Amino acid sequence: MRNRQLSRAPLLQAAFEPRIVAFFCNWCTYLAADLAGTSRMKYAPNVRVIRLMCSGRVDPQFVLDAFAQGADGVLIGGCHPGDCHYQEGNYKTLRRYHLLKCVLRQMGIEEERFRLEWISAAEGDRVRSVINDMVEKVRALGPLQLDAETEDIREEVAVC
Amino acid sequence: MPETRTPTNGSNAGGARVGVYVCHCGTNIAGTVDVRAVSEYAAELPGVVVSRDYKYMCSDPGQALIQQDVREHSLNRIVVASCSPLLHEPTFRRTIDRAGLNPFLLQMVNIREHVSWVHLDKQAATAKANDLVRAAVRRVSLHKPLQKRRVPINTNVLVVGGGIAGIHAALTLAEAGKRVYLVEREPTIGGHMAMFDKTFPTLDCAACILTPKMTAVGSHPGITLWTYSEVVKVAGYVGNYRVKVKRKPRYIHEDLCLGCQECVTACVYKEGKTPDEFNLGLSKRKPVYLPFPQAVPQKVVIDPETCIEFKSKKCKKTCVEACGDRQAIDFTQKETLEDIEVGTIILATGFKTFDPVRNPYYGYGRYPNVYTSLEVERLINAAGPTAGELVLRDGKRPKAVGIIHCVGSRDANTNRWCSKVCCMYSLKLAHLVKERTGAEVYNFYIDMRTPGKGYEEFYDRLLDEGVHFVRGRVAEVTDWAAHPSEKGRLVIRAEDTLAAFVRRIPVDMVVLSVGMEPQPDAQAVRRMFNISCSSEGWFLERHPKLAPVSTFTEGVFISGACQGPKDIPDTVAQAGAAAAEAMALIDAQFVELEPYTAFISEDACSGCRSCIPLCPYQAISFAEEKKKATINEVLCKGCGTCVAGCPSGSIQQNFFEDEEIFEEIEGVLAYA
Amino acid sequence: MELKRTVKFEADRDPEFARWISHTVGGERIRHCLQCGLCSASCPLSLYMDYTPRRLMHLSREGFKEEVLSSSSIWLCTACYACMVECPKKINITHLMYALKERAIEERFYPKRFPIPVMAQQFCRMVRGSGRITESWLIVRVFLRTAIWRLLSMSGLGWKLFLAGRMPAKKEKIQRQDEIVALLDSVAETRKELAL
Amino acid sequence: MKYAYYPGCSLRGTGRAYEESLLAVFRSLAIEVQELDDWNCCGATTYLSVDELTSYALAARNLALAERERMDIIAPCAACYLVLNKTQRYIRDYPDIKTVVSRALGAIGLEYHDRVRVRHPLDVFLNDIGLEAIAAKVVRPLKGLKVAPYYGCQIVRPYATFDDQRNPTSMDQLLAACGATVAPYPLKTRCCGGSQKGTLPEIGLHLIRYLIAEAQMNGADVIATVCPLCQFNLECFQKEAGSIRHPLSIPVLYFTQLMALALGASAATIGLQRSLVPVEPVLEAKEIAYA
Repeated sequence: MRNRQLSRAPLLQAAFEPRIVAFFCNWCTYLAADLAGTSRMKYAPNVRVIRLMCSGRVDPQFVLDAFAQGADGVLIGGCHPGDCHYQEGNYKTLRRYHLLKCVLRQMGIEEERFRLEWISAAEGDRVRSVINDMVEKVRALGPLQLDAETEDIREEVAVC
Repeated sequence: MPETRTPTNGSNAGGARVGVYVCHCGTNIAGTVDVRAVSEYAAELPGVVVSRDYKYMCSDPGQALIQQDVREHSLNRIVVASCSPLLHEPTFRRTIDRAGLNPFLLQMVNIREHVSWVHLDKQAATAKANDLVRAAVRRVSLHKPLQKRRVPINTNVLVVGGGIAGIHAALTLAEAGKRVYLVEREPTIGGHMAMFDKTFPTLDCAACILTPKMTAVGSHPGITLWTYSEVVKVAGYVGNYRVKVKRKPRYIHEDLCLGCQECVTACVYKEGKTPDEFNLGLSKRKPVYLPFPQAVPQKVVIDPETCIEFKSKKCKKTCVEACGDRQAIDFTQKETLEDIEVGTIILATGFKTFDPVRNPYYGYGRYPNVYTSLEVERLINAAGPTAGELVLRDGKRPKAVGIIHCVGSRDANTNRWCSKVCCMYSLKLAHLVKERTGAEVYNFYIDMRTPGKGYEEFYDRLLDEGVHFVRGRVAEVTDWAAHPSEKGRLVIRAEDTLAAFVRRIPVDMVVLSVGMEPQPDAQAVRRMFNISCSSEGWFLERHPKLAPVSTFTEGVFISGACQGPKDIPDTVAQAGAAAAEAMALIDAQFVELEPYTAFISEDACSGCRSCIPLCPYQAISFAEEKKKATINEVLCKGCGTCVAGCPSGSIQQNFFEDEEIFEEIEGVLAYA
Repeated sequence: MELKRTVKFEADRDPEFARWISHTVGGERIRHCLQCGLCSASCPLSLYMDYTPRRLMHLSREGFKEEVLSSSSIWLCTACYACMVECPKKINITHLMYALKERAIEERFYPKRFPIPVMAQQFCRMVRGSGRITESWLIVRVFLRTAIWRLLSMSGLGWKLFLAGRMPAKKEKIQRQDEIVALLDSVAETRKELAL
Repeated sequence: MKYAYYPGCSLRGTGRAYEESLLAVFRSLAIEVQELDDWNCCGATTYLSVDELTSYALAARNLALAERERMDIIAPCAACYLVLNKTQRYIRDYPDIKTVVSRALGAIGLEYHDRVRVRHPLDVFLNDIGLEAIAAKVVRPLKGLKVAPYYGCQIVRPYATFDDQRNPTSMDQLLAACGATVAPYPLKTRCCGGSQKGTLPEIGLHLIRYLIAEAQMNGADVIATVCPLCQFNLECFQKEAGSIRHPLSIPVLYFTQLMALALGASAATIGLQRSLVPVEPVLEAKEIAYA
């Protein structure tokens, strides 16, 4: 029983509501989010969606900037592999995603805070489950804490 | 009454004068988001001159409100917080355009689909709406005036699929003077409708109403009909598609064949040996055959799988002899590829019927007298394998027939959706079976769905005719007799839910009313044409109500059952709609493309060329003399992948410039 | 002819029961029921039931608790899972039957000397006492409490089985019986604590 | 690989022949098993109807015991097989059940982490050993013996773990590998009435009558079963289920008895003598040695 109580987050953290910035592509994931809306699915209100034409437009700096500006998580949503409206933009995203993950790891940003999901226009339900899942996981991690050292790394990355 | 709130904070970043309009959308938004609070919050944001909330922003008075404010308050940036930009961005762009503002000085905030409809907590929803509006206000200040690009449109149309949808669309367009390429995979057009006997609820014969249209397609000078052909590649963009079509060899020169079928009679096979595809295997055909008497084009086909000449090269070739001087037969014919250029595309690829082998309890494939509804259509068709006699496989007439509805529909184990047409066609078959054989007919249904003009009246007629209706989903069809009266017959077991007990009903023939499914290659087709599918596999329309035949790819339209189960009247209506949409594009003579293209600031470009392989459209080239990359605006489709990949930040994308997106990121995250 | 007046008042419904059935384990999809009757038609026992499984599903979700819990149908279910596998809405009908049985036993909704609940109770008692079931003893215990005459009618079969070595008189018992008791007590405790 | 053998209560009572023959097959096929240490009753279908939560805890004790030994469980009894499988799934799907079960196991010093697989002998024979290996060890092919394979309910329903739910064939294949002829048996997954024969006898008899009559009609010499309760029902009540006009008489064996026979075991070691409907006359008629 003691363990149970210990594993519970302290009160202060329980009130923490993560803020997540999402970059959704115009053709698949943004549409899926619209579909979730027209289907009146309910999900956590912690995500702020920014619409781009393609997930390939997501500049790594957008992600770093979002974390620097206080986002607790960043979600990228694109079309499934092979389904990109622009043929292969999502493959480029995938490549950048893996690189960026390494950088974030070095900065001490937990893996669960940065996520890439393929969500097609028909998968409204997936938008709901992905967002709920991510909010839960980030909530469990607590607010993002960037120390001075990682601030420097951010700047370095931004320069190159 | 709308209200104006004068901002207390008069600061005006970069000279932007922003108007913010928060829509109630009736209670759709206002029910969950405190729209008044959002509008009050926006009024305090830097640069905001006017902030209002209004019942329906997209209505005429709502739009007039914006236009009036633009003039009265000299607004130069507009933010509308309402529904998804995919729905009303064009509306509000036109609104401000008419008020004299460049349409791209607008930013929409989606507080309906992304906020009010998906959240329950009013406070959290309002806070989210505030964040999104704040980001939009910050972003919109950086917007630049942009011009849509105009490109000329090719007036040719490609129609894929030669069922009733494709036929109707092709004829409509050709009548309007457009050149139409109609591509059909099978050797003849006609699709499923050509297989039916009668059509509900009027009971006019399918062939009588379809074949004149088929002939018209075959002879129309404006239609290039390619049967036995498939689209293999699609490139380009709206107004300018380049399409590659594979034409399979039918080993007959279409231009030389007269359709006399003397070769068929002369074939060394005296009797057909191969299951006839058109009759669903209920009869046999020869290696050289005409799919059915009214086939269009009236050209025979040789099946290389069964023709002796292809197998052994030792056939006497009596067919060639019979063809004589016409010399239409050519065993050396090869597959060819045709390249065409079209401006618009209509997909009418149809459906597939559910394979009842997937539901083993109904005994299809195990008991010979269990048929699918489509097979029964062929059996009662006067041109079918039994010349319209409804007889069992042993030649006997059935005394009792059970029609099982919803086979492969409304079932989580197979397909969840209602196939929409089965109730009506089951009623039609019940009527025809009763008329032809006098048999007792039992319909096993879950819910009788007869919405449509004259449909409920048809149901009444069947009730009058004494057809039995048992409300219950059938559990099994078995030849296992539990009562002497059941010996040697097929027994249908179902709960009669209205009587509340289980019944066993012996019949001689079982008809499975199979549902509709997406074509097995629907996924491959949608990839080729760059459109989406619903999770069930039906082609996805741009909007379920307001754009039912458009897709998210401009210039590609869908019609008929490839979009979802529907009957003939609905299919024809949709085909007409798709043709009209295509014509609307063509007759405008040019298409307007979003200006979201990428551009290079040459001063910053280091000439590293890393952007060049990123572009899937080869729109970026390297100008050797300047050692800089250049973007061909006509080829650029505006994905922005090169922008994100440019190491020196010298590529930007219109409407999605780095600064605009940074502003939006910082906007959503900035605490008030 | 005896006339019976049947009308159901809204007050006859037990909304709490309806809520319970759709929230109990396996009841998640009961509201999706189409009333197609496939469950009844695939059930090997529905021919004997006063309410077919389909009607039972509807009566439950509408909250007609009396009718449901006093129905013979819930006792007839042999848990063959035919209904559940075939259900077009994937309703966990078999499991709901278990839930209804459990509820009926809890609220004592069954005729006196009705063998099924008696057997269930004897079964549980034997598990608590020995950790394993000895079939011979279970049968004897059940018939002693329900229908002694049946015990006599079945003695012939019993004797044959005994001779074949299939009716051992020796009781099966596990070694660490205390574990079973602790296990059962822990479940009872948690159930109380979490109000399950 | 070594398996934890979980016999279940019935195999120590009416189903003794199942255990004897199963162990004989294990020996012939060199399958190493170890009886699960101090196993307890899984609760069967009966406990579920009285107290669902407790029944999961009971079943989970066996799962946890096997997990401690790092072995997969072989559960030959259909009811045990289903209950153990169901328990695993419900613990996975319902957090409340998981809480109750882990606390109960904690109270007796056990843990369960969903690392154990529950297997049926059909599954093990077919997928771990393989038909070829079995056929190679057959010394007494059951030539000419026509067998109706009866799977009953709980092996294939509600979870299709290793076989087709609507038309299972694993037993058909094993019997064919042993040289037997498999009779068509469309009722192979129909319910035998379970414990209803005990509690509501007339209903149970009705179902048993159908099953036996169908097997006889299809020319079967014996019925093969995978479940002690099915075997008990079909064998012990067939006389009662028949009538003077339509007498019913057919031996009902465990599929393992037929397999063991083919693999060379002698009748006495696999419980053939425990049958109430003697099987010896059938075997003699087919000239299959069984001594």
